[in-house]
Amino acid sequence: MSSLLLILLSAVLISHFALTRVPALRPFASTSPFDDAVRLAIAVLACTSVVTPLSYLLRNHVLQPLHVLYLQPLLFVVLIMLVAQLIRLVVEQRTLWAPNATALFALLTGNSAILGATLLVPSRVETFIDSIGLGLGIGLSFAVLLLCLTTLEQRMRHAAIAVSFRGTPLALITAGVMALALMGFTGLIAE
Amino acid sequence: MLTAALLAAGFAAALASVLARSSRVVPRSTLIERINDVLPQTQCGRCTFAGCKPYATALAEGRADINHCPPGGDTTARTLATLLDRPYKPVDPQFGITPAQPVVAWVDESRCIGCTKCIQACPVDAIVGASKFMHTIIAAQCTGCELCIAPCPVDCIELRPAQASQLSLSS
Amino acid sequence: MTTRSQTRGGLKLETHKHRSTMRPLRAARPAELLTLPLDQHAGAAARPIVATGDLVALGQPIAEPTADISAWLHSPVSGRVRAIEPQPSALHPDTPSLAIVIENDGADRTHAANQPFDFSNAEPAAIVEHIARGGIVGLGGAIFPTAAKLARAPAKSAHLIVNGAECEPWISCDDMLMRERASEVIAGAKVLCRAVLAEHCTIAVEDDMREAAQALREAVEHAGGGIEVVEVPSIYPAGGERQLITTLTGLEVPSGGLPQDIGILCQNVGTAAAIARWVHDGEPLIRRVVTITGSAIQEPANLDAVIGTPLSRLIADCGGFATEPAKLMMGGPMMGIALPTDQFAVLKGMNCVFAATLRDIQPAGPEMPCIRCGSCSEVCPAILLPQQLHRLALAGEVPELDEYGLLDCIECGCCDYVCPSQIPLVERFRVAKPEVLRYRTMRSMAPEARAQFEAREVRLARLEEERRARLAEKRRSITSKP
Amino acid sequence: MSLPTSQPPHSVAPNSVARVMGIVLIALIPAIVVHIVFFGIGLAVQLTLAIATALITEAIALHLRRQPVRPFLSDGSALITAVLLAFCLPPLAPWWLVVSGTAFAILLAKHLYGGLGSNPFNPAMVGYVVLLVSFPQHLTRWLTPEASGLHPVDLSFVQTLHAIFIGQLPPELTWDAITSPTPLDAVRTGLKMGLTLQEAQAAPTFGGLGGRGWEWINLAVLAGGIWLLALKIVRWHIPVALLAGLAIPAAIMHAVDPGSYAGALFEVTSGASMLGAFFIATDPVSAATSDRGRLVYGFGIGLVAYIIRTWGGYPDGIAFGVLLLNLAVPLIDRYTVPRIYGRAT
Repeated sequence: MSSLLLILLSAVLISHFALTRVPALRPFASTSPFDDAVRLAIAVLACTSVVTPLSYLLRNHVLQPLHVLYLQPLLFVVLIMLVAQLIRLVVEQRTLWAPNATALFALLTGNSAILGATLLVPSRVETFIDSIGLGLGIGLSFAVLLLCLTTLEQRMRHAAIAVSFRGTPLALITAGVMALALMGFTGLIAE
Repeated sequence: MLTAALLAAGFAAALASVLARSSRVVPRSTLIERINDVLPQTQCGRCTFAGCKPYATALAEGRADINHCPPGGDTTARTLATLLDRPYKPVDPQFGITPAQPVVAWVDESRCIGCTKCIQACPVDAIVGASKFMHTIIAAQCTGCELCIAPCPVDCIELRPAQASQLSLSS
Repeated sequence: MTTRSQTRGGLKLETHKHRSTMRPLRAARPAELLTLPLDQHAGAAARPIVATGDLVALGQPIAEPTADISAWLHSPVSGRVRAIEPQPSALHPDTPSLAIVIENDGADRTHAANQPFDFSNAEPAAIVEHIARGGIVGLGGAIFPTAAKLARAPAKSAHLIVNGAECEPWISCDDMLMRERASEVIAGAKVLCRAVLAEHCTIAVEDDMREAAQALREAVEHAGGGIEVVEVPSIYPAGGERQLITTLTGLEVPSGGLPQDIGILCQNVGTAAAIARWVHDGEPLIRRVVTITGSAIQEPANLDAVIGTPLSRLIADCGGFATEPAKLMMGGPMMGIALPTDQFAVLKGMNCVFAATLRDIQPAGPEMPCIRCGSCSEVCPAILLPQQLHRLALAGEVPELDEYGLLDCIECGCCDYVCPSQIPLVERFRVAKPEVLRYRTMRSMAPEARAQFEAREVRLARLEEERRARLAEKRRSITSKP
Repeated sequence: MSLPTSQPPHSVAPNSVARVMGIVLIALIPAIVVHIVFFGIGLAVQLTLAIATALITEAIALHLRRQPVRPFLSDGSALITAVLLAFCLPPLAPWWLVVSGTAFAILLAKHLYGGLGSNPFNPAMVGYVVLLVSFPQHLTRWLTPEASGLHPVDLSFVQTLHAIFIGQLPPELTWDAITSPTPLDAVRTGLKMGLTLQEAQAAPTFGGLGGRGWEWINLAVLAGGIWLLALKIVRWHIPVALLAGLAIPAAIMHAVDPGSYAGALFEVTSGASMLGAFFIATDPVSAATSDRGRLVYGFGIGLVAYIIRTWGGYPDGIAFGVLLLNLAVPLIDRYTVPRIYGRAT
């Protein structure tokens, strides 16, 4: 369970930084960070719910029979890049979202939650339906955590926080407290 | 071993084709368009650019900073800061002061000589009149950009607070 | 049209009205010098039509309206115009405004032109125009020129609500007016019904105003019925126009809109009485009932005061100050305007002079940070979230302030009243409102201004193109000649 | 005569943050007394330690942040954090546990985020979770309740001080002898070992409802909570929603399989349910701020707590539930804005 929490938290933290702190990596540019976070969350949800089942099929019906399981990480990354590219094409049509395509593509491929989901499939899941469930689950929990962190940061922008802690230091501490809160779920699913 | 190589090559080819097909970069215009939506459209030129759209283009290309727009005031500077992910800076007084409440220009009809200079200067065609005829300003369309005050030879245009009825109360 | 079963929020406040309602309504002694500010009504200030030194009769118009939302001003006494100069005004105690000062000669010569007006078969438009000439403005506190409001009233099947629900503590001028001059209120209501062709009319009083309700019901029978007297729960601010409309009809006045958008016209009982006196007796709005109350006053009472009389005269009529007041206010403790001295004059909008000691009011303590307890959002009659509005106002987030409904705040003060951190919320909202108003104006004007600008760019380019084409044509015609 | 001309309203209700926090503290007294009756004087020592640390840390933090020390120190918010944290720890826990937990809570969870009014997480819960995750074994040393018929623990005051400050028990007692699992823990381990619910609850530590000592403490907390509701210091939305969040899933699961899932009443009257519902989750600063938001917030805490209690690794999930929902409060606030007067949506 804690490995699942770990990949989720790191993905949320990096995506949050990309959204609010690294101009080059901002996947969308709208007037409020919350809208960016919603669009990125939707993109990641779409990506995981597509990639995880595909990776399950790829693994069980292609790699296993051909005994090339060692290719799994490489092909999964390529698979993710493919799906990320498709999502990028779909998102580009919606000029309302005004995507910064390259940043979106980079964020989707580099997102540890998506790659983590595919690599966790073998140890977590027996049937195809379960893999869809895992993909959706990870995508949804990523979305909720990202939205929570973004709105929390928006609210903290005007608090009387010590100057040396404003911005990134406090975001890291908040992520620490989030990790503490999520520790409650350890042991929920057998490790 | 052979199957692995074939498999990897197949995947790489699929990826390459998809990547190639979508290599065109999204035109930057959408960013200019979105900046222009935020600006107050008074076309007053106080930001040293010829209007809101030129200022938006300069912002998109990074040639201008976000605190050049007095009519937009604090709100526009804050929204631009979020949009372009730059630190928020209040409006720089050298470009002008945000008026306490919305103002409109007003022609003193007893002194107007009908020279149409202000009509040519008005960026939003809010002044009605013809040469040698009386001029007047449509209060509802005047954005208070003060561009008509300078060209007037007899200096008969002054600024007045906008009437409550002209302000749109309903959202 | 949105409906809500019953109004929400509001405060059950101790009314403190008994001290000023136990004495009968009586006229105040006229003063020697009367000060009449020209901006004592909502909208544009009036323009004087008399000069210094002119002789004026009682009720003679001395200032005319300068816009459709403006009002006439009449001389409350006969005498001579002493001066037209900036004088302090209770509406904005720290910035004096132009006022007409009249010396009272005590002769009370009335202005001949003021004649009773037979409204029963007059056209509604004529009635509205006549009401305008009487200088009648809303006496509930908004001081909005009544004629301008009637002109905007719904064309057909209007529902007239006469507002007698005096919900602010300490103020009892409407209560005494209804008890002792119920017939005037009913007569005024009849004129208003005729002026807007109202289908039905309701007079609202608070459920703890027993005598007033009784007097009104008798006056209605006497005047031939047709008006319903309704008692509303006495929860502050039940008398607010929007809250009263929702309590009576269940309809909600649309945000940013006016009551006539849902076919309702709301007028104060004092306004109705003033209209009756103007239509039946030919007396314009030159005097009104003012409550002089507070434990700093010797004998609190309700006085029928002439507009322009200095407050010191009214307080002297009530036995002067018993002790030094902690605060002197025009209006009640919740929405009243604090006055530095008692040298201000009675205005059309002055319903109460409240000289409060520390036994009457509990000033706010030291301010602490907001702890998001939500007590303010529970009592807010406009169903807003004052704690979020306060956080956004401090942060200067104007677009979000508009989204959270800052312009729907009626500044009733309930949130300040219950705030454990004693934060001056209403004061901060009042400071932030112009910013939100400018943001709304900017956003509503931007598309049109942009379209005009782009159309002009296209036109200039086209003209430039034509000019260049003509030039090229001319050059070609010159060069091609042998 | 020149009178003050401040802005309206000129009169407000006599109220202050110190009054609100003071009433909450008074409401906690019955629970503290019952706790001492059942588990000995240990809690009193823990409370003094926690309160002392809280006040000192608060004073230091305020000084460092160059804020006026007097008003903030006397507003009582630090006291509530200290009392709640001390209440959640075992009475004979070592002194440095409660001191470090309180200091951590006040410094990091409150002042780092901007002091009173802007701390997104409930300071007491942050402190408790840090201790729970860092020193799990210390937090399971709960004592056997007084009237449970088992060999009750009646350490004298001096012996209690010894246990807390030196960690040394009187010679004839050992830590395992005097400690016993809380009812919640007992039920969980019992069910894990395949016992049916009835067998797991047959142990002597179980009284009528939620466990011999604990049910009385929860009832005392409930009494304090109802008093707070009566005084309108706390509104019913969070407590009712939280208890519903615990009771509804418990009732469903109990109906589905009575043998292996505890009933609703047991869940509600055991562990920190009542304390969480009326005192911890209702901390106004870290809770949602509109009525609808509070219902979602409370129900969320109850649900998460139930999931952790039933399938999670820790005996009581209230602390984790509070932290998780504190995280989601800005998001909940954004989507639960009440319909403004005169607006359609």
